[in-house]
Amino acid sequence: MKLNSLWPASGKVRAGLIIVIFFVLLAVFGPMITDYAPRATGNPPLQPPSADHWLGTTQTGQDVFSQFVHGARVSLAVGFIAGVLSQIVSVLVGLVGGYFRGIADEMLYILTAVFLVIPAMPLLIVLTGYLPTRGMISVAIVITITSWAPAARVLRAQTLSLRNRDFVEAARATGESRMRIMFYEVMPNALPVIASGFLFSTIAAILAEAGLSFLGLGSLTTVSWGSMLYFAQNNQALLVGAWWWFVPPGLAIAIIGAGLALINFGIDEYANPRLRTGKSRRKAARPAGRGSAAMSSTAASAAAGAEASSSSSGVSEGSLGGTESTETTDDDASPPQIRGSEVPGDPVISVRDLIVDYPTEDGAVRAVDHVSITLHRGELLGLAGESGSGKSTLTNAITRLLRNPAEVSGGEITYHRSTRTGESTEVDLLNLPAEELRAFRWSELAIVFQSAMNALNPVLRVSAQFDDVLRVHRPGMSAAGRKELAQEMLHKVGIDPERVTAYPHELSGGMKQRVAIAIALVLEPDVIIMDEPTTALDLLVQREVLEQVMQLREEYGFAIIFTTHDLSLLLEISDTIAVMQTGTLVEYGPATDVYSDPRHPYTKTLLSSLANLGARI
Amino acid sequence: MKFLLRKVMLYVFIAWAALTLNFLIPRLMPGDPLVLLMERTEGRLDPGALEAMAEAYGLTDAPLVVQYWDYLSSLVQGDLGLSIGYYPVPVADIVAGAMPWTIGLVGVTTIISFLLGTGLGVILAWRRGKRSDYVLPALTFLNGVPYFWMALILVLIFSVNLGWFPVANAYQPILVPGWNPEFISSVIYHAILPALTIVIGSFAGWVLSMRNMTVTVLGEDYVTMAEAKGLPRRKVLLRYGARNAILPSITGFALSLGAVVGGSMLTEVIFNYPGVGYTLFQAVQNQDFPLMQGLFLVISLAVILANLLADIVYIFLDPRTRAEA
Amino acid sequence: MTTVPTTDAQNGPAAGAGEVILEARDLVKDFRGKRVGLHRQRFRAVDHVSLQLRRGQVTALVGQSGSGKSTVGRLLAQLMPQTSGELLLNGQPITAHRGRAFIRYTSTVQMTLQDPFASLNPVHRISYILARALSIHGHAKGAEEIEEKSLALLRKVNLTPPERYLRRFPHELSGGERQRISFARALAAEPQVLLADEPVSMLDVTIRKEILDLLDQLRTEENLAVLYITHDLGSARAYSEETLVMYRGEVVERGSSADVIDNPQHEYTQRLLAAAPNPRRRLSNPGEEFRG
Amino acid sequence: MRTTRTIRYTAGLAAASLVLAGCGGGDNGAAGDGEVQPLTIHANDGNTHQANFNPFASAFLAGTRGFIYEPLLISTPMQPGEPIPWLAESLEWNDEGTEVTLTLREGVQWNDGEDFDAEDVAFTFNMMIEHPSTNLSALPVESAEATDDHTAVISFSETAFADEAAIGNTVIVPEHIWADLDEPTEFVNEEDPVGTGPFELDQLSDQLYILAKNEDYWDADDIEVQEIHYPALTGETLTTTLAAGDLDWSGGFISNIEDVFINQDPENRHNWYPGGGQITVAMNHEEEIFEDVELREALSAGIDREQISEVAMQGYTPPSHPTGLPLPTYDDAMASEFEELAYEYDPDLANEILDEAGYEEGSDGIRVAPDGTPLSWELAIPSDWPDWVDISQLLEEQLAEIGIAVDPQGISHEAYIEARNNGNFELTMAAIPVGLTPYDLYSQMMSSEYAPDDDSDAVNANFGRFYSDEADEALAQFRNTEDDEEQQEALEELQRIAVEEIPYLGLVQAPNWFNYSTERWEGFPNEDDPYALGAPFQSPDNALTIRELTPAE
Repeated sequence: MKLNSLWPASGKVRAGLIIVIFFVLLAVFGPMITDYAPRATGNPPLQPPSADHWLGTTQTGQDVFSQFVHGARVSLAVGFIAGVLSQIVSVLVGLVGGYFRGIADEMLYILTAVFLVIPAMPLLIVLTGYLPTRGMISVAIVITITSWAPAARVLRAQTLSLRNRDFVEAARATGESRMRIMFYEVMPNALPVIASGFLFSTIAAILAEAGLSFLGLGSLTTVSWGSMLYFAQNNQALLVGAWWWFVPPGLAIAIIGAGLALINFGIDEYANPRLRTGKSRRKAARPAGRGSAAMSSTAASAAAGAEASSSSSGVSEGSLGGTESTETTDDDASPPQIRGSEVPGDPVISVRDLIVDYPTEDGAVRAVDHVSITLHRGELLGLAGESGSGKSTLTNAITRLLRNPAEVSGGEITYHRSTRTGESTEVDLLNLPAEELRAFRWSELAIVFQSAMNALNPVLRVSAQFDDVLRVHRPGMSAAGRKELAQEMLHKVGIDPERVTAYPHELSGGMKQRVAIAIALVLEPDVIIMDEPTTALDLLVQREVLEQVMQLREEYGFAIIFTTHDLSLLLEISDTIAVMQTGTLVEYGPATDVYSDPRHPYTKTLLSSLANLGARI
Repeated sequence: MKFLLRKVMLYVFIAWAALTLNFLIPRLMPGDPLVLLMERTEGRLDPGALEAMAEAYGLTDAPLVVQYWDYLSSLVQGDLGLSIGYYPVPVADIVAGAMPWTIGLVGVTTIISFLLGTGLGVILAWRRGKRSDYVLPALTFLNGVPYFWMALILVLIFSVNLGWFPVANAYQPILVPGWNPEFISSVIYHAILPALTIVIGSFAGWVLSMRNMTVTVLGEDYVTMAEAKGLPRRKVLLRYGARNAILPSITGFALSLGAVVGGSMLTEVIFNYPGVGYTLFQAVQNQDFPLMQGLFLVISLAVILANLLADIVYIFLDPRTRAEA
Repeated sequence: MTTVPTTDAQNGPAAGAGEVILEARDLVKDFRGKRVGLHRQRFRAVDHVSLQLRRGQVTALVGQSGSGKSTVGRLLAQLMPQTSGELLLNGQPITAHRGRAFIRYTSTVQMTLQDPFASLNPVHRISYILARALSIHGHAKGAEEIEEKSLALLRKVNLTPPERYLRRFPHELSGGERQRISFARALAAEPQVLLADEPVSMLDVTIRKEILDLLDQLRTEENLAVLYITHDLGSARAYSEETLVMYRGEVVERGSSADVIDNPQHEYTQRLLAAAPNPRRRLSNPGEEFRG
Repeated sequence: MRTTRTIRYTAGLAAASLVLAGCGGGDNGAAGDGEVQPLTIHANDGNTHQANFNPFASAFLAGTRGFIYEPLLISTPMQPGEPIPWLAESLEWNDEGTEVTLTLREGVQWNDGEDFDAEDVAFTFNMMIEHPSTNLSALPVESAEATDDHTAVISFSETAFADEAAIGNTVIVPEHIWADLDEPTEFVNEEDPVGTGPFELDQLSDQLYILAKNEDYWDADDIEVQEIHYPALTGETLTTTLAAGDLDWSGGFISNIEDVFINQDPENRHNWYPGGGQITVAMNHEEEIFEDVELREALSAGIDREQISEVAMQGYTPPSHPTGLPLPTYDDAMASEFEELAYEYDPDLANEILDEAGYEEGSDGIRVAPDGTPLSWELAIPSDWPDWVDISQLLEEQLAEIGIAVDPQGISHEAYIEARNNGNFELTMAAIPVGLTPYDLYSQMMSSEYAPDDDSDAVNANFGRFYSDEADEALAQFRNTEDDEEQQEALEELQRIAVEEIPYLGLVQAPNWFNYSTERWEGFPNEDDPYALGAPFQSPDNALTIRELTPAE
């Protein structure tokens, strides 16, 4: 929530602010520097711009520049007043409806829907048509009537999502009153939405005022940009080529609209960091490797809510790594404990001295630091580590799914492809050309993502998500063949094959994870990366899924890299364990050895913590 | 189907609200349309005739409920009263003459700009961080340009200076409307510039919202999974990214359609296009309240209907809402 | 209500040394479910749950997600009305969902929530959060006293030096630190009962112990009755005297923690224990790799 | 892909057809092959036509009166006092002026083949009694009957000499059609309207309607125009169409008419804007302060009408004449003593008058009346009338020079009418229509006929509420005589009152907007031959004009 300084970082917001400030200054001080009264006639008519008349004169010899700056006052004032009024209405409607729910909300929701759907401009025209006087304020009020609804709807949605957030519940538990919760807890978090709504209404109001005046529905005795355009149009300025008369006001409306929209853009990006572009994006980049399992659920809810406040959790991840280390036992000094692997079989993936960096403004953050591991055929490699240890970055590097701006700055990842003759060729994964990478993916290395609810496309049937893979990697297969295979795979993971036509939301969490596993298996890859595949599941379901995985591994013989923060789980199931802490591999060796004889202090701490918490270690 | 039913109920309610609003506005707002009628007839109406006319406009001293009932029952018969400005032409006739033009113009341009805008939005989202991001400020600018000003500029360039397109009418006035190639081509030719205005004025909004939605969706796990599946980029983008991103866009249709209709009304004024926008404008200028209200009602109902259609499309695109049924 | 197997007397463990502060009798909570035809299905989240929270004692409420354990917590905190059943505070039946009665209730019963990242409002500084909690319950007036008491609260939850934390925003703190702030906020009311809803489930393993130790420390120092809601049987065993196991809204097993976990009677508890990761399992059968 | 190609193809086709049409337009002027070109008219703004050929409706399409339905005798302000026989050959008054006997033209037929006779005339007048909304000139009709096929007698409830022109201008509708109507004013009459006129409806679409010559017209030989086209044009498109030379005859305000229209073909393109009423500032004479004629004088002297004419009206229309008579329309009625008179802009004189009358300047530069009322008034005008907005701004500037503050307030048209009609104003602007005779004009300026009564405060003319016994007497004198000289005497008395009492502050004449091109048709009225008002919406003058048109040489 904190702005580092008053001057925003985003170039867009800067540009927008400059535009708005320029026009505000123009409106405030402009009239002082003009030599002519805005409606004073008597100058030579229809003069093009000159030193005397910066923007020329009108048909009746009025000074266009003077009208322009005076018009800026009216347009901005109407925009501002309507913006404020409509935000007041929408805050009341949105907050009250969203917070209290129930019958009041239903009524307000329907009211909002009515004003949302009924087209604003015709309503505006009809309302204005009946207005006896058309002063600035009454026009602004009428514009408010037609423009509050969109913001109210967004605000209601925002309030709905905020009221279920824990801090609201916590505030209630503390004993805060409803009013106080609404206006001190919920509303500040909705500020970006309100600000965005304000800008939106302001743009709408400026446009509406201009449109109304242009139609002759405004007050023509008031000089505004719209009435300038009205007179220009009425006097055939277009036909006599008096561009100086109608270009400036229209352009100004467009530019100020763009200015406000740019600021709005900034707010959107602030609320939803994914939208950032160029510089502001790089700046916002944070070491995702430090993003942790524990964190990701907040991040996910943040993305789902797409609200501003959630970005705070984004910000926090960067700072968190720093402070967190004060709590964890910091044993950087201890050397990594690497034990030889006793796993039989040929290597299938070997990582050598891998380095992954996240460039930030304060220099690169090293998310993975000289990590070397080897995965053998059929091996289950457990990758353990807490939030920010770099384990996800490591697997993402292997799967070539690192997102900008993370980059591999050193080391190599080799895939050992077995050929038919039983020999093995080495594939440099990091430098695999795009087409070969595409072919390599899924057929040789598949992934099971942490949260299957998010990993399955919600709008496609399960069958279609099998099909995608098969069409690309088994182009010769018939549709019937594909369906049969998909059903067979579902059967293998213990799901009724008939469910192949189901949509993801029709399946339970455990079933979705099984489906994800089935999809991962469909091409019988050599390696499956399982990124916290069971974390989101309940204990009993987790156990079932794990059993399923183990069975399938026996059947197919694929190798697994299994990442989790649950060390006790790894100790139980994996052949080899790699423990990571802040980007480095601190302990690596056979699971039984690591369990019975942890050597690195960090591993020891982890194990003792588990014991203390009552786990059966 | 329950979901659909609920939507239909909501829109029926909204339509009812629009009807009622239309009934209430003239009664709640200050002013008396009869004064204008008097003026228009230069005061030669005798009190009896005036009273009869007031009754025809539904402006009686009867209790509001009775007026409301009369209003609804005449609406059911398609009776929107008589226009003041074109007295005694029935409002319904005028509206019926204007509607096809606007529905044609706005309908076609909305579809074009929606397709163009969402397509471009998806492309921009895919190319995020590339040089194409620099288009965004330009689009933001376009999004802020008032329709009527855009129309003026287009008229200035293409009609006044270059003389490529006509500045007015929906077809060559000399032609008799009919389904013949000459007439149809004339209609299309006359619609190009207004359509261009509406497309330019509205597509930027679609681009921006679609880009934002797609960018957000592209960060979802299922997109990453699609990429990990080794699917071609195009497929990842369309089947996984755009397919999901378009859903909120369709919901946002309500917001945008109203704005497009509003903008196109001004466009019609500039191009003297004989649609509802221009007719409404003239009604306002003539203080032709019955016509104003009739048009407002019809426009509202059309937009409400379009929204309902959008919601139905949404149901087809999003299996999750279907399941709620 | 099904019979609840207990390893001890029907009414709680022998260890029930402290007096009962908060008691729930036959709590039932129904939620409105999907509408089917004209009838709206009701979903029973909490099904006749009774429990007693005693001064100076930690009671663990264990269950998987959806078992209704968090709903019980919220019912006890009076954040939502129960469908039926009774709450007794110090032996007196009480209903206080809103208004002053609710505020009075919260000065006795406080609750902390699971997600430390979400339970502190990101727009407020720690000082504001604590100051509000203090002034709502009237335990401090005036800026100086508030600051003083806030610092004391921070010290109580072992955030030292407290001055370092007061001016910060939640997002500048780690998860563990935030959970401590949540405790501090709860303590500001000087409550007798603390309902801790999954206080460590979202924290890293190494931090969990510290937080649970803090909870234990507070229990002794402040003589609190603590309800420890968790899905983790292990930590319930380690940190509570009494454990209740919930399954589908019902308490299926209750008794002293050691008994419940070391010698589970109910089939569900047994399954839960069996499902927990257990490296020892494979040590005991070194020949056999993990199998279903 | 396919769509793009289709569009390009059709666009090309359309462009080609346009070019062809353009070539055709070029040929129009030559009219070489002997075929008569249609006459293209623009009369009313609107981008679509709403079918309406009811001559009693307020929004009938141009041509309904004059071309389809015809009057009995034509009176035009350009030829006052000389009604031109039309459907009636003569009109005779009884001595009291309460009865007229109309002798009708023989051999006239409705365009559906029925004969036109005195029953139709009697029906039309009787309809006015039954349906007052068809009584467009508020004639005091008492009864009407056909005494034989070609004679109709109309009686009035009061002396109606002054209504002679209005009686003559009444258009006659066929009884055999209109008798069946319940509410004649709600009759849209869109299918083959049955009239006696020289034209009948040929075709109607929303952008164009065509009137074709009625070959059985009683005066068919004098009509050379075979077809009249009325394209739907708005203010904006009117300008471009005019510039393109596609209109032969048009009305309506055109900004920059010189550049847009005339200069492109000064030989053939002309405009003629004779006065058709005047635009005034109405002072509310019920307000005590305006009873002071010196204040009125000073106000009048403080207004620079030349500037208003030049700037706000773009020089299209000259300042008002102090008598209020639109010129040259009512040239003949002008008293010789006022012929040379003109308003003079003299702020010094105005200041002098005000100083002497005791209107002293306050500290803020605004004068205060002896009774302490500041001379500061709002000037309410309809906010969407741009020329009036311009005028009001000029007035504000000009009157500030003499210490009078005028604050223009743009209000809705409706609110304006309400305020104006009900007298809720101190100053407002009002137009005084030309009427059919100077009598109409003056009665709308100063007749006590237009006074608030018990029922209502509203008046629909003489908005300034200027009432004077002298004026009422003069108006009565005119009304009660058939004698031209006596009538002229009364008119001169009314002129004197207008000049001396200054009931209204005349600003500029309201022009009768008329632009024409002689490229294809000749014979339009003009300054040299002002036989009728030229605006194409002016009926029955249009019937006079159409008869004079001949194809250009």
